[in-house]
Amino acid sequence: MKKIEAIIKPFKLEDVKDALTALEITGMTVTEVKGYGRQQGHSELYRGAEYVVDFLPKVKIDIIVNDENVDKAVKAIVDSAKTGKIGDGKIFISSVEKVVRIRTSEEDEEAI
Amino acid sequence: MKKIEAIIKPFKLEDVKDALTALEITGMTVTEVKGYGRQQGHSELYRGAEYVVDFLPKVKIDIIVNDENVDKAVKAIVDSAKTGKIGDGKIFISSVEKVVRIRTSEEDEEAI
Amino acid sequence: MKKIEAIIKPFKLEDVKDALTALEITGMTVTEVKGYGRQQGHSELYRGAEYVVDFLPKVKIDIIVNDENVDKAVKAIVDSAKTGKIGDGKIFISSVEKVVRIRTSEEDEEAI
Amino acid sequence: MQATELQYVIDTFFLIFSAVLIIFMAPGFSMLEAGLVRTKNVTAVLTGNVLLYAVCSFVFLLWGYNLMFGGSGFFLNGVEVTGYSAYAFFFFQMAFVSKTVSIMSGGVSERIKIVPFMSFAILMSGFIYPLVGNWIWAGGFLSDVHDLAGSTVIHSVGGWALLAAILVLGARKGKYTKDGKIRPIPASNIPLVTLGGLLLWIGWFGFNGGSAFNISTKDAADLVGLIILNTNTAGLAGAIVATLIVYFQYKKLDITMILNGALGGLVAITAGADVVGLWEPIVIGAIGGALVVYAVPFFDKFKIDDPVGALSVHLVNGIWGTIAVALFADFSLLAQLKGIVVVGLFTFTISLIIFVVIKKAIGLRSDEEHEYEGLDLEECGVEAYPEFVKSKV
Amino acid sequence: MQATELQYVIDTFFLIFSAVLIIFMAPGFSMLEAGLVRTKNVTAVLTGNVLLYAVCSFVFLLWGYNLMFGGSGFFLNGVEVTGYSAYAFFFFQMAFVSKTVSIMSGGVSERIKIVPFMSFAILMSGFIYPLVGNWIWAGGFLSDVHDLAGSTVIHSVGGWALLAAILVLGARKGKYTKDGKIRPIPASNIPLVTLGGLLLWIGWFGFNGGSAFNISTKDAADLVGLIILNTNTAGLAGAIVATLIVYFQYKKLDITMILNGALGGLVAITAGADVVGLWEPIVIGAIGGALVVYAVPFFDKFKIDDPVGALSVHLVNGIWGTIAVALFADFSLLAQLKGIVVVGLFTFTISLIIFVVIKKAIGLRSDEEHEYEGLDLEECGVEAYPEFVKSKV
Amino acid sequence: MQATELQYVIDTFFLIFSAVLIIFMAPGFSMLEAGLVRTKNVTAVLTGNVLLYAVCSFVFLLWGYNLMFGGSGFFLNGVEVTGYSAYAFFFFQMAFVSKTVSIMSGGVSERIKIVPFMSFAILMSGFIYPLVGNWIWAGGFLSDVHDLAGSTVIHSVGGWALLAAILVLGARKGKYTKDGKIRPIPASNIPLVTLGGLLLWIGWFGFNGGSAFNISTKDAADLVGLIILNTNTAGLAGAIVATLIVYFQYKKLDITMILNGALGGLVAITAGADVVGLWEPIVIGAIGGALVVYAVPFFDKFKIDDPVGALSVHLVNGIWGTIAVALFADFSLLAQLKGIVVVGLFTFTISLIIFVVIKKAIGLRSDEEHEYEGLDLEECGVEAYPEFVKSKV
Ligand SMILES: Nc1ncnc2c1ncn2[C@@H]1O[C@H](COP(=O)(O)OP(=O)(O)O)[C@@H](O)[C@H]1O
Ligand SMILES: Nc1ncnc2c1ncn2[C@@H]1O[C@H](COP(=O)(O)OP(=O)(O)O)[C@@H](O)[C@H]1O
Ligand SMILES: Nc1ncnc2c1ncn2[C@@H]1O[C@H](COP(=O)(O)OP(=O)(O)O)[C@@H](O)[C@H]1O
Repeated sequence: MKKIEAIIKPFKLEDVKDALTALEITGMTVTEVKGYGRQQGHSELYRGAEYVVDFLPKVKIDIIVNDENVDKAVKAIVDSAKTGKIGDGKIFISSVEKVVRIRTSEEDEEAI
Repeated sequence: MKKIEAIIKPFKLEDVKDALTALEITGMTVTEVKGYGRQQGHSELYRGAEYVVDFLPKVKIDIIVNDENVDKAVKAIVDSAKTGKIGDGKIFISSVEKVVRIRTSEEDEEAI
Repeated sequence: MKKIEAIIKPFKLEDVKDALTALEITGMTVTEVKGYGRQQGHSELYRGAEYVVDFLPKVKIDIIVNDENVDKAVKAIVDSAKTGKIGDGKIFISSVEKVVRIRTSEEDEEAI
Repeated sequence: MQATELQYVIDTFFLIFSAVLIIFMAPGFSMLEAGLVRTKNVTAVLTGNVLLYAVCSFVFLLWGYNLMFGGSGFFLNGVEVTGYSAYAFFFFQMAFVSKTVSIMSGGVSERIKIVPFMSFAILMSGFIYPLVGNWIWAGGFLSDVHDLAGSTVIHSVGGWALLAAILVLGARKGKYTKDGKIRPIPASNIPLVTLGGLLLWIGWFGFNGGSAFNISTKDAADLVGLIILNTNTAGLAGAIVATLIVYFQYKKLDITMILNGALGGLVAITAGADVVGLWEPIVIGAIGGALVVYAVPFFDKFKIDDPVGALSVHLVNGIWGTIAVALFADFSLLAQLKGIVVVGLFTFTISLIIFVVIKKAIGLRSDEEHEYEGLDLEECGVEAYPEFVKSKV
Repeated sequence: MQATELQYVIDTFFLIFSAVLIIFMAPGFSMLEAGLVRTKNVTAVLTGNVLLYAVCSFVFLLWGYNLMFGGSGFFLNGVEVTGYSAYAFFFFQMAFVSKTVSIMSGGVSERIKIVPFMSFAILMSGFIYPLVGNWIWAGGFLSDVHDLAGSTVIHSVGGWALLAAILVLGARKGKYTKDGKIRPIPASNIPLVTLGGLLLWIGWFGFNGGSAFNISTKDAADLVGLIILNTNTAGLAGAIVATLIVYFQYKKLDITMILNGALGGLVAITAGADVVGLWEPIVIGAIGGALVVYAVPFFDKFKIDDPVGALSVHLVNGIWGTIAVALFADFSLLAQLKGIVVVGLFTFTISLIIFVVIKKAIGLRSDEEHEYEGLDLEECGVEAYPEFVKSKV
Repeated sequence: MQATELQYVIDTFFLIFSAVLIIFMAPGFSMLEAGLVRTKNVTAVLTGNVLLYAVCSFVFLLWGYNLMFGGSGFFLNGVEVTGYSAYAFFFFQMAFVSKTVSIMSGGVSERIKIVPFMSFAILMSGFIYPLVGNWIWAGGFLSDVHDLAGSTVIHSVGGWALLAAILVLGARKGKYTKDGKIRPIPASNIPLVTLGGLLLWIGWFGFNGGSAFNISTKDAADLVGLIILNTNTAGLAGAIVATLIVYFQYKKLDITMILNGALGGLVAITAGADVVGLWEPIVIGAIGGALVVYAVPFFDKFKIDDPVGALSVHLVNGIWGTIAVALFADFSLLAQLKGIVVVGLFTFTISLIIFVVIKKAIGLRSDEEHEYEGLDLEECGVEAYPEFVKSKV
């Protein structure tokens, strides 16, 4: 099983969710984060002085999937989250050793 | 060393903390997240129209533990977080290669 | 590629960011978290009664780096986040199998 | 034109001014309570407050006022008013009524269902309050009780009914742990608490000042000035004493207690602001503030769970204020005590009965699960701050 | 001293009192709208509201008032005022003007650029509103329309202009999905919505009460009392009816709808609060509240995207209130209808033209990208709640 | 009944009305400052504001008023008041006093400890302010300074004391970087800032209007009308000019600056609202607004860290407003300048001494660590928005 962490632009969350649901990947956990990267921060004003805000609002989606689903999930995320503009975000994939569903104590593939 | 990520219902946080503390696992990091899964979202009203909120409030607990503590930690979480109702959450376990305590620069087992 | 998760005191965020930027590590994702550990929670008042708040505000920084950058990144974080007082935080390192940049579909080292 | 006509005009204007100040207590209570409860119950508390204002005022318009002031039929019929506009007098009286129930709404918050609570509110503003008001303020059998603006008629009545409600409702889940300890549940939004507290304070100038009913002679104007000044003084003293007590105990300045102390002082002076000099309100308010600080843990000890401290502010100080009139001015302690006891027994008993009946009939308390999730979703379907990702489309 | 001099004094004081109450509607509208829009647009909405007050009042001071009341030149020149201070009369009238545009600012929120909107605000407060006001209130050709405090002059005018604005602007991105469904976009901050709604309600007492213009005789005082009482009653009825309709449909108590219902009732009674008895406002307000509940989905059906329900509250009930005068009091239905139609046609047409011209000339709507990110960053450079990590240095 | 008795009544009522409006500035300052500071210091700022109101008003009641108006002993003893109720006059004066210190509380926020600050507040409201007030307003040696409602007596006094406080306190950690750059620390909650700004604006009508002290003749009523109108006009002009300056520089509409501009205009007109015509307040307010925009970076340049811009609003415009009286009306520039200089020297020097003494004696500034964590925890033990997980039990 793999963990896919996708950092995306917040307004793409709904689209990504729909794209994943279409693949019958219906479990995910979402976190509000701030990102720092190539995308330049915007400048804000405060009482007549300008300053730059480095950290931009992003959303992180964690999805645990079976190995065979990784590629299509990644493709779905890329397709649905892409705007083509800098700051679209990243996807990180790592290994998960075990999964447990709290309600039933089911494990691994059954628990996803 | 393993990382245990447990996604639970928010009101169970205190119970889970107590269960882990009882095992002398006294380090953890908690994040507010939103979850999407089998548990149906609730419907809300807005100016006289109903709509469904898909993402439900959850809490994610990250715990890094020594390998020998994994099983009892997972058991403690399952026991304390279970309500038996859909949406109780999941536990994901993965490998951690190195741990550093910032204050002392201690590493690995000593740093947990 | 490795994922470095650093849990630090919130007011050190700017310093850590600067230290990493100095290493030309210019991508990171930040999450607001609450930590529980050896550092004692503070007591708060509510309508004339005292109680202890266990969970303390922390910031989690996720950085994906190439293997050769791990050590210097960790060192930079330790140096810039240390106050020497309990509760300075931890760093966890784990393996990442794949990275994708959503905008370009570049992968792995190119995508970081 | 006769001077009396101008007096009529001025007093009418003054009543309108006072009533408007009192109505600022509607946002006052709303913000105070919305700030004191947990985020998951904020919408429910706000909805309750707005509905209270609507429902109680409406009931009072239809028949409550009539009942209280011995009219006949409905609306303003048959209530005799002289010296100022009957409409203004009604408007002023109406501004009072929803306060009696607003007092309660914080105390029962985070677990009561709104519809049953509104049922009680109808009975409260349509019967209980008008009856008590009649006895003390409209020539009834407790007319010898001196209660300028309602330490007893408003605050104790609201307080006794709240006590009954809490006894029937029980404490919030998790407030008292299995091993009998108290778990403080902190306020979710301190700026709202502060805003609410200050708006209430301002509203009190209309509450007490307006209860002089006229300002149109030199003496009356002086009296109104004195009342408003004294009202403020008692609030100051309550705030300062609450500050000091908590500070000497914990070396912290606890804003929720400071504001509650101020409100305690304000409740305490409400019965007698017109019959004391300038220094008495300092003592009355100071004791009021101290009472709040000690009453809050007292009620908690008996597992009487009052999320906003309404019992300590309104019930305890409603009683204290009514007694203080006899201690600091030339009024019969016996009469004051009789008022306190009769009104207390009546209000508490009848409220208890009503709440038990409502509980049996349609249920009073939210399901455990809804309580965990917060009442906002179940009762209102509206979260107070629903956004997860701020910039989400 | 003559009694008339005291009357002059009292009426001046009364106008000032009323004007100040009306100005509470500035924070009222600000908080209501800030609570109803998404966090990413909160600063823009607040900035719009504050600027509206500044710009419209200023324009009205420079020439709008003069135009409306047939003066000559600028400032207060040549406007004849008797019976109270000309300054107070101006101040009272000025308090009205920015409300006409405040009505709009919620409806166009989350997508309009502030500078073009302010351009419209100048024309509105400098020409459109003064003209309509002149026709109905200052002896113009619609003088036989009875409109106490502006169901038509204020609320419909604001509403018609808003309708024109929304038609030119279009809906917010994502409000209506490709397959034609409506996506509700919930309010971001319910305590602010409640605070705003209640402040507006309070402001209304000045709005309608002050429109009696004098209080200094017994009859006048009674009339003011009646107006304020009736105003409140219609608000109560609107709130209660909106509560009930939504409750019977969804078993939930929807606070945003309850407050909108109250405001609907208040708008509806604004034309005729002085010419009806005590029960009529119940009917007028109740219908007002119901109209709001049904008008909200109605406008959505036609993809007329009004984020705060301003059309339903102000336009629909502005019309209803103006008609109600003829139904419940002895006024010509024809005259009222003529007023509604003439003012509607004029305001809508001219607003539509102005908005189209502004759109061509300098653009009206924010870029799609800025709309996604929220207007706060692009328009104001200031986020409403910018902190990410609360305790960050 | 004599007409003079009715005049007495009306003026008393008017003073009460004005005082109540002024007291709305307590929530006004509270919300403004709570919105402008970082979340971690919000409770401390609110606690400071509430305590200020309590402590300063109390000190003023005990002896400050007496000192200011040449009474004897304590309370209201020996202060002669004619023409309206002595209680109302006191109440009005009391409403002023805490404002002088409220002005400061934003400027010293995010690093001052509350208890030492309250010690200063006692001296300020018990001695410094009453002395200055006495010199200018109660027949003292600066009686020829024309200062209607306190551009100097209130705003400059607060401003000078604040300047002294900031010099002794130093800047917030992190405000100026090691390499001498300025790090803006943005406001945490813009709706609160806006609410606070607008409440202050409304309070100003009582501040300036009430300072006419009577309304009960035709001339007096006209004067009050003029004052209130002019007050508002200067606020409008200040807001508009601040808007334009920032807009032409950054193409953004900066709400915190717009509101500060409005407040700057309001401070500037406070000395002379009664002695100028209708267009002068436009100029006075416009210059006031511009001064704020340029003063903010000016103070920052000298590393005088004023988190809310209070020096720019109150000190700079307090001076400007006092000068403006001589420029736009027939008053001696010399007298005005003498007032400015004497009051400035006196207040600044004595405040500096007091703050230095307090610092040595009990400490003034929070520990570095507590400053990082926020003062809320150390000073109050209460977080402003403590909830982490919204739906946590
Ligand atoms: N090395 C990294 N480690 C962790 N997160 C990263 C890293 N690089 C980028 N990110 C995240 O991805 C987001 C987008 O990256 P950015 O460089 O701005 O643009 P792009 O996605 O177009 O490459 C950042 O805001 C940050 O949240
Ligand atoms: N595949 C997944 N990847 C990541 N998180 C998941 C996944 N499936 C479920 N979750 C998380 O677990 C929570 C509970 O899952 P759900 O399917 O609703 O019920 P249950 O826990 O009873 O299986 C979800 O709200 C989500 O946060
Ligand atoms: N075993 C653990 N798993 C996850 N997070 C941990 C663990 N131990 C500590 N932490 C995180 O690190 C923070 C600091 O740890 P703490 O024990 O308080 O002090 P120190 O960093 O000095 O060891 C905690 O608040 C928590 O967020």
